[in-house]
Amino acid sequence: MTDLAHEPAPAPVSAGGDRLRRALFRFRQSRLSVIGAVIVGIVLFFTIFGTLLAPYPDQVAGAVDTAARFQPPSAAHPFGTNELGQDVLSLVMAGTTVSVLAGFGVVLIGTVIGTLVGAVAGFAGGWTDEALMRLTDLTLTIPSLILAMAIAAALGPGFVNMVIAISLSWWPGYARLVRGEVLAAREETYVTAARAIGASPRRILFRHILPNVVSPIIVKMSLDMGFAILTVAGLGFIGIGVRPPTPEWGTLLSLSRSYMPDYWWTAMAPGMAMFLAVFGFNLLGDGLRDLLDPKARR
Amino acid sequence: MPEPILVIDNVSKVYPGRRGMFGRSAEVQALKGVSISVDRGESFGLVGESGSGKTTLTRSILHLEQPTSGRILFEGRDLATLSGAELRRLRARVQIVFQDPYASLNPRMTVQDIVTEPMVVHQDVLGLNGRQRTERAAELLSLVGLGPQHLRRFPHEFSGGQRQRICIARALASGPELLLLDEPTSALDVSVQAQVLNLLCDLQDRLGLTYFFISHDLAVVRYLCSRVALIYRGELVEEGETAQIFDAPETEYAQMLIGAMPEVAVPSAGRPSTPMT
Amino acid sequence: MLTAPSLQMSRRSLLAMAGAGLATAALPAQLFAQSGNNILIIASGQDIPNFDPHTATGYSASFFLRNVYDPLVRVSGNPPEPVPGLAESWTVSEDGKGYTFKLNPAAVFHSGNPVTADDVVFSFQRALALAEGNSWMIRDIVTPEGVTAVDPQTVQFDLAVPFAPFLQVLPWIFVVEKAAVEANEGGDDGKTWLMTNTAGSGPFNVARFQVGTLYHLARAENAWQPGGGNLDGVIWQIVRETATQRLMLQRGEAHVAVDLTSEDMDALQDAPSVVRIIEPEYRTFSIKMNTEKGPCADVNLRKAIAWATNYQAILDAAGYADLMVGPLPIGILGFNPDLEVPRTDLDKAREYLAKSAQPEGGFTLKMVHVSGLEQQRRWALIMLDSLKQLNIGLDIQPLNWPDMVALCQSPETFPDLFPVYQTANYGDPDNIAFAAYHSSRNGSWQNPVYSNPEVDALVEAGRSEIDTDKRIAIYGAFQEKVVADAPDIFGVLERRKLGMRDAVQGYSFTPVASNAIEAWPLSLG
Amino acid sequence: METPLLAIRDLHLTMSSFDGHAHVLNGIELTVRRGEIWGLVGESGCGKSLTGLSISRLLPSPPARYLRGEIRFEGRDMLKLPISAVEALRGKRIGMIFQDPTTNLNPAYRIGEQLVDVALAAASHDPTILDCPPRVGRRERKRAARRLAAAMLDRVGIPNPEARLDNYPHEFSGGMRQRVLIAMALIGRPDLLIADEPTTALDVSVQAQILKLLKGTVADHDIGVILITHNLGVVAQTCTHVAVMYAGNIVESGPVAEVIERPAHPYTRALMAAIPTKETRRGALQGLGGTVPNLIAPPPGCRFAPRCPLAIPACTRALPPAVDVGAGHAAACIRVEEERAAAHA
Amino acid sequence: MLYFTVRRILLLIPVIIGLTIIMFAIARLLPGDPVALAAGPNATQAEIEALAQQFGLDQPVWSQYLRYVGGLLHGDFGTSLLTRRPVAADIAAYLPATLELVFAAMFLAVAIGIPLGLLTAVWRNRWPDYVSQVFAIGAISMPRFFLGLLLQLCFAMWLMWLPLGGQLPIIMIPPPRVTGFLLVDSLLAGDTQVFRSALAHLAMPAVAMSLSPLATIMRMMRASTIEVMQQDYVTTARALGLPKRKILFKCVARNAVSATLTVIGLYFGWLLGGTVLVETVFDWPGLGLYATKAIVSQDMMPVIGVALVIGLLFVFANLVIDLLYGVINPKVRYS
Repeated sequence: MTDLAHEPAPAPVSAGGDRLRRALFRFRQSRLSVIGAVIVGIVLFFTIFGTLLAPYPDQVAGAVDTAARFQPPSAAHPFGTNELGQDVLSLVMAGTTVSVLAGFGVVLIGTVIGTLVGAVAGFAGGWTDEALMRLTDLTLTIPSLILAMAIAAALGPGFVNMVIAISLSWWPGYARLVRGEVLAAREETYVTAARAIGASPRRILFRHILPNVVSPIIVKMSLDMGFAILTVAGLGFIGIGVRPPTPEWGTLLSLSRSYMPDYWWTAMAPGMAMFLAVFGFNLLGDGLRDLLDPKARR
Repeated sequence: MPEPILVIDNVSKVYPGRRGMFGRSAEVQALKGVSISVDRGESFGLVGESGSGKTTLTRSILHLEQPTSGRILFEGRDLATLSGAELRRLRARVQIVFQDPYASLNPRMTVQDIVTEPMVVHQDVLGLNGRQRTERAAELLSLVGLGPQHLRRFPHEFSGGQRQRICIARALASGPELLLLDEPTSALDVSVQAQVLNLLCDLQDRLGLTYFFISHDLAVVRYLCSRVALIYRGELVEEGETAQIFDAPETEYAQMLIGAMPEVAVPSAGRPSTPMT
Repeated sequence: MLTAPSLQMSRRSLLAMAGAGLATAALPAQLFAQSGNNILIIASGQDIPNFDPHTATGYSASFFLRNVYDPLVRVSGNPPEPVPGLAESWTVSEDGKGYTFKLNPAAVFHSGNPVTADDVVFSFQRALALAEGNSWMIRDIVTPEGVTAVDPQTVQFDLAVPFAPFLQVLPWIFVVEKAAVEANEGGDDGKTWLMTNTAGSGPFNVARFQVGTLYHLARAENAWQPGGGNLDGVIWQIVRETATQRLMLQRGEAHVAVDLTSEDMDALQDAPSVVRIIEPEYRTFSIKMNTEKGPCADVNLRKAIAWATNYQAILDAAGYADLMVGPLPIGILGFNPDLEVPRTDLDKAREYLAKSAQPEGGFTLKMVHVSGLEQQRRWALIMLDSLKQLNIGLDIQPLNWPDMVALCQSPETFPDLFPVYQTANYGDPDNIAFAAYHSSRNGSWQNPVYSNPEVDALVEAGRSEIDTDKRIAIYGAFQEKVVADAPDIFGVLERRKLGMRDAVQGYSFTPVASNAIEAWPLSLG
Repeated sequence: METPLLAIRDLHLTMSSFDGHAHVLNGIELTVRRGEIWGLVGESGCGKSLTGLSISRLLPSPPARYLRGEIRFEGRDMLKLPISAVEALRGKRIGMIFQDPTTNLNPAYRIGEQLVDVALAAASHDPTILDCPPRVGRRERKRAARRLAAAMLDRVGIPNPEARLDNYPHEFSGGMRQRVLIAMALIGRPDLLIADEPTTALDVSVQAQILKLLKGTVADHDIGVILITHNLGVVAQTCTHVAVMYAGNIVESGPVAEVIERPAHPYTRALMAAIPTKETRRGALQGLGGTVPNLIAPPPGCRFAPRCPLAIPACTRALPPAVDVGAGHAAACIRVEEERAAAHA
Repeated sequence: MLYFTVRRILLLIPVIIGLTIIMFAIARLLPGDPVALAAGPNATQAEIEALAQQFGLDQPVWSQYLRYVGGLLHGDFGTSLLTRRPVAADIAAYLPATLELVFAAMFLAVAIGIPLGLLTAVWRNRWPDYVSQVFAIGAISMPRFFLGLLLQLCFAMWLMWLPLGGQLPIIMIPPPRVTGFLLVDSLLAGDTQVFRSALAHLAMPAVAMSLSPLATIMRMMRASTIEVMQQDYVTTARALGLPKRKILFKCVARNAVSATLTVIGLYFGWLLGGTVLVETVFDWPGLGLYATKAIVSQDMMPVIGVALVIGLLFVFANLVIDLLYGVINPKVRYS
């Protein structure tokens, strides 16, 4: 035999590091993704430090200054003050923590439940699949915002309750995604190969199928972050969100509605913060999708 | 006369119609009473065009699918009657190499993980510890013309031919008797195909394997196999010694098929005359 | 119901108006002016889901009933006084238990039938039997047997107990046409039928309505009431956002806005053609404390909290309002303006805290409020801020109103702090005193836990005493006692804030149910 | 001498990617005359399909960039013509057939409609193909186009063509679909037909029929054909001429019989040795060692040199020119001359 | 085809049952006492109990449930505790407004999104494409209620071009109710003034609702157009000299639209359920506002009713989309 180890190779490829380098290059190529990453970076920064850095930390905790009500934007209050004289900038900065953590909580819980349901349904097939998917379809059929509102109203306001309420309407998307991916992966030749070897179903699921489903899940999570933040804000806007004095963007916006158009600044800051955060996550999610899930590239 | 290692006895397979969005499709008869006997140590070729039932038969031999009727015997034992544990042991002795080397390797596993997986799965039979498995994986890789330096790499870093070698190494890892080769070279370029075919010949000589070779490429089958069966629309139409079938096909279908083979030789009769002006 | 010709009429003229130079956004008021058809548009946030005068509640229903139905007596003026309604005159017996009403012979129902004493008796008996809506005002005071028709024009009441404010509650018991209700009795005393149909004698009747959107009342053809303005109709339009109400008022899309906030009033300050009506009213806003269970059962802690409260912030947040002085609304009969009540004084608050079980603070109290009620949310935040000075934490929980009501059922479930509005449905101190401080009301949201036998005795004495001077003395003592017990943080009396177009004429303010506007006297100019 | 149908001269093409510019076509020379069927053969990535697509200017630019050379179709340089002029040639003068008949027909339309569209497009340049008087109404033209479509289906051997016009592509078998595609490519009466792996996706038995059909078409219409394939067997059975490509170069070309019976270039020889024939002994098949060169940084000189068993240092100095080895047979290898000299000696 | 349709319609039955079970389960989670609220602030305990009895709320859940489902068979969606009005009548009153809004939003999204998606795909990687991509992600990221507020602020409060909210100026007598859709009914009645005014009222909420689906449809259309343009049959069409315009509008658009269709179906459901926020902002007298009020006051019957109706509409819309899909994509129909 001739030199078998050196037969045609597609391109000189060194190792995994190269793939990462290419991926980063491609990511950097897409200017929008980079902008998204920067925005998300800022948002995450405020998620962690927002409350600490707020110029009026007392007011974040609920302190009021009724002598300074409805002051227009100024050096002391870049986004003005609200109906209780609280600094809008401080509330919005601190609100980042609430909104982003709630969004993340929703996505995380939704992912865990959905992945579990979808993986079991897709892998078990038959009766289990049928039952789980009917439940999923059913949950998808109920308008999610109304479902979340009803559950939130039932549980009462509060951060945790809100996250639970939205999560309970959030998982079916993941269940469908994961089931679809599992079904597709199940048909992959390497899975057939594993079955031919005699690998156990457990091994096939955890070693061969799930690792290959991770990318689309991560992509969906990153794309969903924005929507989760929007839903959280929507619930707050309706008035069934967090409990005071917790500052939350949707609630802040909802309160400021009554003061339009005269005290418009009370609405602008939370609204823009919401928009920018979601915008950042969506840009980043788009970039990640192009990177991790080329199949779904748009 | 050696005993047959694999006997396919009057196997039929019917797929029920599937309920689609706009109604039910008709049922499909994929195999109709196919009987084949493969002797130990031989290369048996199964030739058929698309939709002939080759794949269904392969999957049935691997017990990935159950035939509607008929029996499949490995070393005289009916697969359908085997217990789960016996079946698992059987899997160590019958292995397969798939057509598409790009799809048949898990992209998230290293070559080492891939090649040692059968040893892990059949730990109870093979009884190898971690270090032994790695050593054996390295041996297998060099057996198929790769080296231990490739153990830590991922499938995407290899070319098609190299991947097919990895697939062969994996198939050999559990020490099988019978290797099902499901069009192992049809996705490869001619020059690479030649290398893989040579490797297969070499391995059979060295390890005394039995090949069940499935292909639509008559030239490759002729080259590799001692006996051939032709399958058409789920039915076996002709079976016999390779040379005999290729030289004097009996059935019309076989004649047509062999006649249609594009040989790399200028057809003497139809040699084109000088261009018309 | 409106008769066909007049409906036709108004419809045609409306269409004509609509045709007049509509670009994209219609500005109705201007159109009305052009048409010469006088329809008053009132923007309100509250729907009118139920037309039944004996079961409906809410100020929107009050508006509807005051215009579509007639009571025996109406209320008018500031301070509010009883004025003739269906009854043109009345007499009261010496012991204060016997009332005789003479009906106005001109009074007719929309059906054209005259209003008789039988209809009045039927209406009171129906209200008592259904025991819904406003009937609680006369419960245990009027009995079904105590109302009798002396003759078709005379109704006689024999009260079970003497009840000083009797004439004050009568405006809220409306008279239905007996024959019409009995014809549509439907197995439930006509409740289903009256929900969307009317059988009244008021100056207006329903022309059309769209639940959740608008209620159009048109002047009754046979309106018999004396006087009256030039209105052809009234539209009650549901506008949920107060800012929207205000904008509509500014743009002339509504003539009256009834739910305006202080911020809206500020914004309207220089608005052309808009009149702001900001008047004190008998509506208290205070925070009740759990006097029975938990830390607030300690009167010293209650006083510490009351003295620590930032009253200025409360006043700021409330906007057009006055700080309460004790439990009774300012200006009501018996109100004592010189009562000494807690005002922000941290030293004094710490003094009281030192006397309490936990002099260092370091614990957390629970406060609930109605979710979505902005004013209550503000209060909760102000209390959070105030209590921080005493090293006391505050856990704020917004709840739906039903959940709030549920909490009131026992002292165990009742939170430490509970903000609540109380409206005087009738202009008498008994209204607040009895509902909010009498122990028989324990378990209800108006007085969930507070109970003091001495206070009970004073309340009871006050409502059965007829002599005004004696009543003033009784309520004076009542106020002293309540302030000493400090069951509430006395908050503010929010002034009534109405916005009106200057085209509306003939309006005069009455501090009772002033958002349930009586349209009959009004004119559009 | 008459103008050849197609003359590609010194064509250089680069494709840019993340890694850089790949020099994918490296001086292609090809002349096709009427009546000739040229087999363009080589392994994956050798540039044979790119050559085919270049003729009709179907490569998107970027990433494709033509550095040098010309593609003369009946004397006109396709690379210099405005793209609209090239588009006017497509389907009328130059027809194309692609590999996968399943994906090359639009699944949403009946095949009749697709054929009619092509016919009408072609008729807008050459009204004679419709065989109806000029200046007739739209509907009339459409009807004529439909008649033509049915006739074409009949010609490519589809039974009951009238009725089949109303079928959707998925109602045909693979071989039938490829026939439809051939009909579609021929409906505008092209002078040059480029068939890019037209039988690769088909079964052997169907492949033979399709190839026969192609051959018949050339004989009937006196057109030129470029048949792109990786299968030397197909070339041997079908073509009059063959060009063997390796890494962007045509390494050997000439009449089929010449090249197959006397392969001159070491690559052609290696390729033929890798194909099992009736005579090949078990285990005697010869693979080709080494790797396909990286086209971004191709090896100097002959691109096959690193894998060539006959390579000498001189091979890496310059790209070897095509050497005529007789009977229109040329090979781009400096060792060929030596060999011939040795043979004569 | 008929078999398929009938089967899908029969499948609605388990959906109804499942929906009602889930919503009933949530209703049981509710703390507090909705009956007490409904009875009014001055009701006695006995009155509350009488009311509970009247509504059957004193009975065990399963019996309440059976009663409810029994009522559904007669088109009875129960009675609102708060307003004492039959839920079915309320839904009938509010549904057309919501549907009108949803259809208007969907119309905008499809009418603008599909051509824009097609165009950006053609202009791929040129500046109009980049601009519209940024616009699309921005539009998806924009909270509908914030957008609604901004529109109100700009067009109703500052510029005063459009009305603030509602469906029609109140002095306008709505046309006789035929379809329930104001736009349609006013045209039927030949009343152009009402029509124009209704359109003016519809403009802002419809735009606020449509932006996100518009962007999604545009992106989806762009993606599937690009995907289709890379299909072999498009290369064939180009190679065979079909005119560019024909390729784009015939080969590409049809196949791309069929891929986009599924998104449209999903979005229809999303819009139906998502009217809540926009209706709140614009005081639009529709189901969302109705449901919100009911949820806030824990009046479960309307909530269950609304969820049921929207769920069924959603399922129905998807059925229609599936059928349409079969029409556009013949392969689905036959295989």
